[in-house]
Amino acid sequence: VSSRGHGGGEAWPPHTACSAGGLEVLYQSCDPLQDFGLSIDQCSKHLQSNLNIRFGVILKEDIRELFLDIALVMKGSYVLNFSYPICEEDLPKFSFCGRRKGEQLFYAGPVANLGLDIPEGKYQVLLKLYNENRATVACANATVTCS
Amino acid sequence: VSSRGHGGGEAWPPHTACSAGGLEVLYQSCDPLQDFGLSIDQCSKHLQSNLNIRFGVILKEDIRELFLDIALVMKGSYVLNFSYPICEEDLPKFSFCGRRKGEQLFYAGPVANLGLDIPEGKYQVLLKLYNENRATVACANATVTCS
Amino acid sequence: ASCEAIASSDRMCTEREVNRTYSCGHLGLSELPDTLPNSTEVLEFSFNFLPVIQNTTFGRLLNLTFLDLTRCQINWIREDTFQSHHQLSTLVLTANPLIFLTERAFSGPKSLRHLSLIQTGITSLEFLPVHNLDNLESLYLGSNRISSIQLPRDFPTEKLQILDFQNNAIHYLSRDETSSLHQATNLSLNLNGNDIRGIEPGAFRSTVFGSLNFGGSLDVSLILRGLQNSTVQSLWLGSFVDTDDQHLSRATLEGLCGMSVHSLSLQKHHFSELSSATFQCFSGLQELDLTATHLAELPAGIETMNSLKKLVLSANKFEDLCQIQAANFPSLTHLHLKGNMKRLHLGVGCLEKLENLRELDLSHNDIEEDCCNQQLQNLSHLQSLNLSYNEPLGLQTEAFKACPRLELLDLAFTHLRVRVPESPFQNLPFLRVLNLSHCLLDLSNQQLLDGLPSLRHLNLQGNHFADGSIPQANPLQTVRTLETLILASCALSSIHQEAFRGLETLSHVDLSHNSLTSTSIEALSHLKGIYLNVATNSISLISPRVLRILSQQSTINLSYNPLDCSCSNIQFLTWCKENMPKLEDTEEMRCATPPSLRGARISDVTVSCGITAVGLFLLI
Amino acid sequence: ASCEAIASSDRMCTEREVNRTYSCGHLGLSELPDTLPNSTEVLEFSFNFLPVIQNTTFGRLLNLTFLDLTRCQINWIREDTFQSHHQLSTLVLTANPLIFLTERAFSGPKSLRHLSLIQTGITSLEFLPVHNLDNLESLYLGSNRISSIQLPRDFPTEKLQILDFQNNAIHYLSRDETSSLHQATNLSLNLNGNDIRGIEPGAFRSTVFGSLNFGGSLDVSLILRGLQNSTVQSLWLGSFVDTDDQHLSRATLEGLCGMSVHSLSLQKHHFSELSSATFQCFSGLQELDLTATHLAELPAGIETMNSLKKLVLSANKFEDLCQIQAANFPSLTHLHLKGNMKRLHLGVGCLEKLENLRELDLSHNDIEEDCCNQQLQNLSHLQSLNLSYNEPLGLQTEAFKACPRLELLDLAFTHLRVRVPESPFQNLPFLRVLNLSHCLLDLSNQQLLDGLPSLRHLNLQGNHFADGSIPQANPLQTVRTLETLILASCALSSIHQEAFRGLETLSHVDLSHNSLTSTSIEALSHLKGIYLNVATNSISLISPRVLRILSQQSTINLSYNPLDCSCSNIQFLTWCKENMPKLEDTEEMRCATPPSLRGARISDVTVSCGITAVGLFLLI
Ligand SMILES: [Cu+2]
Repeated sequence: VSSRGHGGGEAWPPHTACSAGGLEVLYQSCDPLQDFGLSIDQCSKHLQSNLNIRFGVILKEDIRELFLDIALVMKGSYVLNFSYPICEEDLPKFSFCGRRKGEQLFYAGPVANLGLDIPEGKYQVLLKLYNENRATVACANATVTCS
Repeated sequence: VSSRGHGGGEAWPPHTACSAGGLEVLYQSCDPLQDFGLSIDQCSKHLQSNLNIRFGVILKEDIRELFLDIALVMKGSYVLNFSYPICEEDLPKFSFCGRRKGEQLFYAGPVANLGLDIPEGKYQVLLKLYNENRATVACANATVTCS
Repeated sequence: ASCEAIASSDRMCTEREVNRTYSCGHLGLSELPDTLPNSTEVLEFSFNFLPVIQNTTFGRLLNLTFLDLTRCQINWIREDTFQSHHQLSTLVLTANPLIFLTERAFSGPKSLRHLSLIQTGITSLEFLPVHNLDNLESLYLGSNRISSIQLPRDFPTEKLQILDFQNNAIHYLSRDETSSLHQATNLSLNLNGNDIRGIEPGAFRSTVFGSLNFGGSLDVSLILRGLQNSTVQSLWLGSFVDTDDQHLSRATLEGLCGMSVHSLSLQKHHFSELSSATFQCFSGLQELDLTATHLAELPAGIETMNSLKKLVLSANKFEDLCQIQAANFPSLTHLHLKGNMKRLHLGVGCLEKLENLRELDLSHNDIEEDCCNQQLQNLSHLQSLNLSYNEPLGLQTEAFKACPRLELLDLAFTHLRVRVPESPFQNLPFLRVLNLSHCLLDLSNQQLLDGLPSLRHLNLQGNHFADGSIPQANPLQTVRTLETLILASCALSSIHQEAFRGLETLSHVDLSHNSLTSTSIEALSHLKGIYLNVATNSISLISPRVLRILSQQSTINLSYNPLDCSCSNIQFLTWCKENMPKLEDTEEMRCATPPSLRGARISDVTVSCGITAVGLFLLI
Repeated sequence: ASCEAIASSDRMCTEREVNRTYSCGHLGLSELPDTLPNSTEVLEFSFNFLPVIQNTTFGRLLNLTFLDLTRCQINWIREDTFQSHHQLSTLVLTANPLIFLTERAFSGPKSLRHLSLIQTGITSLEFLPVHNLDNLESLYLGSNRISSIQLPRDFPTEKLQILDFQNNAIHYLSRDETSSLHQATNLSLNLNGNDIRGIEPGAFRSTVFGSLNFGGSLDVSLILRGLQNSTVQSLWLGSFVDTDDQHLSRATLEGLCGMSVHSLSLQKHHFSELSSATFQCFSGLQELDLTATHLAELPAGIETMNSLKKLVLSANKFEDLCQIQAANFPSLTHLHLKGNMKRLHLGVGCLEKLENLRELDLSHNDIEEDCCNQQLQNLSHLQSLNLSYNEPLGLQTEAFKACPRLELLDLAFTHLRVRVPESPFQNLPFLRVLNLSHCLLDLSNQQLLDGLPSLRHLNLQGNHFADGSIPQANPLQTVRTLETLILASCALSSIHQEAFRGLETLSHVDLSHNSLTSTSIEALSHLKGIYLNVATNSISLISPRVLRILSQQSTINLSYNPLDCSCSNIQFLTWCKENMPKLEDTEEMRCATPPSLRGARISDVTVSCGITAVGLFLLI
């Protein structure tokens, strides 16, 4: 449904995940089929170790297993690639692990985080959530501006 | 939504509410905007006093108060008119009383009933559920055949 | 009010109030119709199709105060959607499958006061944005999958008056969760249909509620223990046909001693081992509702309810009114006992201790006896008496003399057997409202309504006059103070021109569902500016004389009459066209003759009776 | 498999298996495309728009066995919808807003075995029809608003194997409710995400479960008490990051004594007052999962787990492997300890009591030491060892001599420091699988893979050969039994023609993500019928000689290569057209040259190099 009326070529609109404390995070879904919702609480360039997010999406795929790949790009080149397992067969970290294709997923709660100060600058972050078959669950291009 | 693709003039399809034990109850929604679902358990011409039904509908209106009018027609003339209050301000009989316009309502449970044997024959029953403003919540033409 | 339709790609919104209020429900719209004026303030746009709403969706309706978007398939609300709607005060989003709400989803309105998020798939209150809800007064969250009432951090509760969690999955209330509610004063919290299984001790300590609804919860004693040290204006602990009820005992209700409750309902529960001790903790109550609690009698000697003001004992199974042991409740001002499951006998003087009683409702009780002075002994302050929907009552002269201060008397659908030639209602100097609808009265009795010097409102619906006619001499002539007169469904075929002569203050006359022709309207020739309902009669032609009488009234309902649309009636038809705003239910003002125009709406007919007298034409 | 597109009003279903399996998801379809063949058996039709389904909707697909209608906006399923689908075995209705299901909604199929009604708005199991579900094996009811697991009277449970209530509002389990499950033998019951607050004593007496999942429930001891006298193959009582965990003590776990459990998971809880007594009721267990239970050590002297076969201790915070007190578990065959939160020191002989150990997983543990004979002392029966994702390991000659029966060795992403010229893997006569991907190995060492006479599967992904080239003499020549060889991402630019000469049994070769041109493929000329992946290389022109080699293989992936689409490559292009079924990922086989065809799919290019040699044309 979310894709209804969204003709192929059109991009999803950019959203603000957070904007405060010298930190602005904008994102845009790069999944051609759907948009998703994200907001980050306690937005600040001094990232707290206890970071809470809100995240809402329709699952296009089962998520018996779910992984998050993060790539940090600065001035056009990859600075950091990071892969984080969220749901694994033998370690389903979150209560939503095991949800099925079609279900609505809303998560509000903590995310693992290093608790660091973000250096000033503008970063591109590519995020991709995918399942055990490497099928995309959500995908985002984010711009992080720290001033 | 339920009315989408349902062009004005078309009638809703007839449904079977129950068919067993010498009793058949067919019904058809007479609300131009929507259909509804109904089934009667323990279908029998010897109506038990403990009759259970299942009923599903989208509420077009608030039901702070809800009334059921039943008219029994035989050979074209009214035999019986009966009005039964379901939700009243000072006596909300059912747990769904107070639900709001737009909500989905599914009820499975007992209905007040006289516990009688239905005489053989074919009856037309007109049922109308309406709220405190006499706005129709559901409406049905039913045919009861007892053999 | 008239209803003008405005078209939009062949789907029509309905105008409820010019330039202000529009209904566009159930039209399958996927955008705002161009024909809706920019000035629209109240918009009902439910049951349409708007998967994404954004600033362009309602952008031009800058004056919106009320927006109902029930079941519009809304998945996404973009953050700028209501950016320009500074006046928006009520937003209804019921039954939309919302995927996510951004922090700024409700930014824009200067004072958003009422928000409905019923059945939007919410699983956690963290779904709610916090931004720009500082003025929120009502928040409806029913029929979601919420399991904790804990509001998000910083959620503004200062102005919150209604918080409705009906029909969610809340089963436990902890102190942490309830602490966010302490700032709201006099909150109405609705937890109906949540089957509460546990409350942390102290969760409601020192909290003041306007109302608390725990309807359908299985364990009344658990709720009461959980409410220790709280103050609740109105506490609803009832059960339903489709939920389990509980056997209430003295122990179950002990928790009431540790809290302050003004009004309590225990609808549909059972009492076990009922005795005066059951009510030991009821002394603080002002109002008690024991509807359908399977009571056959109340114990005598209850000493804790000396100050109870209102008692509701409806839908129980008393046999005799004395079984309510009225002496237990000497301060009662309101007693409601209706819909008793057995035929109720009124007895003699069963209520005589209720000297302060103002309102008594004994309707729907199958009462069949000679009434009412013996039964209502000592109720000298009674102002309102409802005996409607009972079996035949026999009435003597001055049948209500015991209650000289009666202002309202309702006898609707109760067959009255007036056993004397004089009026049974005589000497009720303060009676203002008398409902005698469907009482099978003999209306030829000229004295029927004697002695009612203050009567304003008289309902005689469903009673029949002899020969279907109101003669010049009739019982109405004696009630000269009447303002509202209902004579609907009285099988009338004519009214004498002088029948209402003495009634100078009438402002509302309902003559609908009779067989009257237009000449009967002449009986109203002395009245001006009234509301007149003559729907469903036999009015066909309307003479210039009658038209003059209609012209001087304020609102007229002429629907469902066999109106003539030939040139014989041209003056009336022309008048209609010019007086649409004054006419009610014009949709159903239709032509019966000539055959070519049968069924056509008066509003669709074009008048054209020149010298050539060709007739009238239907204009589609 | 190839992917042919079939068109339907400009929306395309994807053919997965000719005439049998089709995917039509996310196409906004409101009816079945005409192009779907009547023979379709498996239909994925999710994320479309079908508010009402009835017998005409899928009527002509009489052979349907699997139908996925996830999120199709289905409100109504008419009673004759599946009347002609006798073969239908799986029906997925996830995320449809069903208003009502008639008693006969699922009639038709002779054996409907799997039914998903996840997130369909169900509030009560009475919503389920009973008719024609006698063969039901799996019933998925997750993410609804169900508060009681009581199935409707007469609901057939004889064949039920999976009953999934994930993420509902079930908080209490009574004997009445569970009694309907007694007929199902070996049921898997999933109550994950239901926060169970109460279980009636005896509710599960004498019930045998295949698996029971109470994940996210707050009170482990309550669950265990509720399960008295039951038999459970696999019991999952874990917690999550986003749900509260519990402090487990000896008392909490006492309930285990009264039931029979084969396998238990307590993921993410805490232990308080951990001692050998904590485990007093664990004697019946065969498998125990203590993943992420914040353990720094296990107590010594646990006597109740003598017969435990499998122990999972992943994601804890041991410092030293000896802290797991392996002597407590003398019968262990499987030990998994991966993702330790601290750097794990392997110690010396910490596992020496585990003589029966078959499988050991120590991956993701930050291990950094010289390995492995001392550490793995006495594990002479070990068959599977996982040391992947650790820090640099130093390896001596015959580094795994302590485990002579190893069949699988995984060292992926662990930097290996081979300290001797001989092979550290020598003398592993049973080793079948060796994963050395991303180990930063020196592949010029000819002896690296000596002494592995049974090796079938070798992964060298991400390791680099000197000069980006595999010479004729290379360590692969010694492993002549290889079937699968992964050389992806090895920065290869060439392979000597004779590099794989001795490898006659290869059946799967992955050379993707290198910089190879087509000539390197000549190294495979002696192989037939293999799967060959050369995706993401630098292959442009393919000579007739190489084409002959490709022709003799069974599946080839050539995607993401800069293919030349000029007439120089005409033979290859023609071959492609004729061999589509053999080619993998043809969507991404695109032209790089000539510039006019850059980016075009090979499958869209039309070959036309006659005498006039005009070139190739893009066919849309
Ligand atoms: Cu829809």
